[in-house]
Amino acid sequence: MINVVFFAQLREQLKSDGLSLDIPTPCTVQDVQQSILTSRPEWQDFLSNPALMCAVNQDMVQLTAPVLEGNEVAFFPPVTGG
Amino acid sequence: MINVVFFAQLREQLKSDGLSLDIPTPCTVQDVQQSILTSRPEWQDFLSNPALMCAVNQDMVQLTAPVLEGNEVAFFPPVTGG
Amino acid sequence: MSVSDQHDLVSVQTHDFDVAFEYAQLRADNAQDGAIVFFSGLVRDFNQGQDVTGLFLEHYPAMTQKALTGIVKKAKARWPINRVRLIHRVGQLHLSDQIVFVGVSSSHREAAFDACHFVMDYLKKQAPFWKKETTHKGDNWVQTLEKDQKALDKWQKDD
Amino acid sequence: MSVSDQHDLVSVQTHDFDVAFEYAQLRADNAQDGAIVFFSGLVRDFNQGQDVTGLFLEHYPAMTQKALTGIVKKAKARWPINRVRLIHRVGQLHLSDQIVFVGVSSSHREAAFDACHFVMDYLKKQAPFWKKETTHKGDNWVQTLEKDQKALDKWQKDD
Repeated sequence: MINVVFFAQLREQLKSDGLSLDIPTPCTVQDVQQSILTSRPEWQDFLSNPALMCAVNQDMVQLTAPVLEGNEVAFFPPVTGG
Repeated sequence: MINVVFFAQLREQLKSDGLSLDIPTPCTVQDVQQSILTSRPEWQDFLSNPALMCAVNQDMVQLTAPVLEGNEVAFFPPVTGG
Repeated sequence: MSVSDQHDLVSVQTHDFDVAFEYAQLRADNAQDGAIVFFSGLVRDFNQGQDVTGLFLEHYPAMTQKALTGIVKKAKARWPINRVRLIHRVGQLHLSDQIVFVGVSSSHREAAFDACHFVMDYLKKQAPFWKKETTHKGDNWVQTLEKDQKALDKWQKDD
Repeated sequence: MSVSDQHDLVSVQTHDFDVAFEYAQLRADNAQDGAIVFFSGLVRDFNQGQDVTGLFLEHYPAMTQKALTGIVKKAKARWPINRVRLIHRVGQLHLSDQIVFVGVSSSHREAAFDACHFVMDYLKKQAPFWKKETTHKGDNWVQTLEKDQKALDKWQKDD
């Protein structure tokens, strides 16, 4: 199982702050994204937005980054703090 | 008459914080420097130091800058404030 | 965080901060540093074409402290700086409220300026905070700006 | 000085300054500026190879205010900044004492950083102050540093 979390505008668009996903590991962030979209095709427009950023275990990564069993994968819009 | 002032290490080296000078105007800062050295040849080593900065009426200028009657001409070492 | 000095701080908090206190912490018992630079970010009344009345700052709690600490470590590895204090507020903020503070002490003026500027530029692009503005026409999420990416790029040219 | 804002200040003074007060002046009734950057310069214990115990700051009284005001005007002409507060102390100072303060407010983070840095770099090379350090081996005038000229040169490249 891996834990998936969403933030900010994406969280509002999906009306979800996250979910648990049963997916064979190791995989990639992109695999996680595709697996979610298979069960939630209505999220396509929001979760496939190429501007989205992602993190694995609280480190920002690219879509090709590896995901291991038990990891937390986060998807969120470009950050706007400061 | 023009008013000449010295500051910081130069003031200490010359043991003078300034003097009044009767010199035909308009002239240049360099003319002022040379006129002073004519009457005070012992200041040569200090007042001819090419690192010195100069100001006319409180604006930093080059040695070639014009000096008019009544102006204040200042000579001082490179500044070290801040 | 792993820091060289007890006067360092990285804090994500809902409550306000006191710039005078932060400055005192950078300065206390510190005769070696001749330069202190700080940045303070405030909620302003106009942003991206709207009259702003307030701001909600969302963050990714498990990640924010880690991201900010990483940025401070990068700055410390790159410049001869001594103390760094970094505070970012989250939650509901109002007009003119303080949002973020970055304070850096160093024996070198240039290092203090560059490191403080670097921390802000990296924070803007790499720390998981999101601003939702309140305006008279409703709420809207602040969009990222291309100039913030450019601000970051300038530090990479030097690498 | 001819300034756009009553909150601006250029001061040459023997007495100390209060950073919290200066910060408050930059911030008061100012919902338009989202960024405040300040620099504070302090007497440090080590400079140019000597243990420093104190500092005497000489200046050219008729010129200092004029020179500092000119530097602030240059910065205001070059960047979209709003308030500027610049204070430089003169006379006898001791270890860790505050020497100089430059505070800049702007709606733009980059402008606030650059303008504050610019004012310090220009002040270091163009304002008539001279430091005489007190050390256990006697007094000595601080010598100018080549790096300060280089710091100035970087602003001219952009012109």
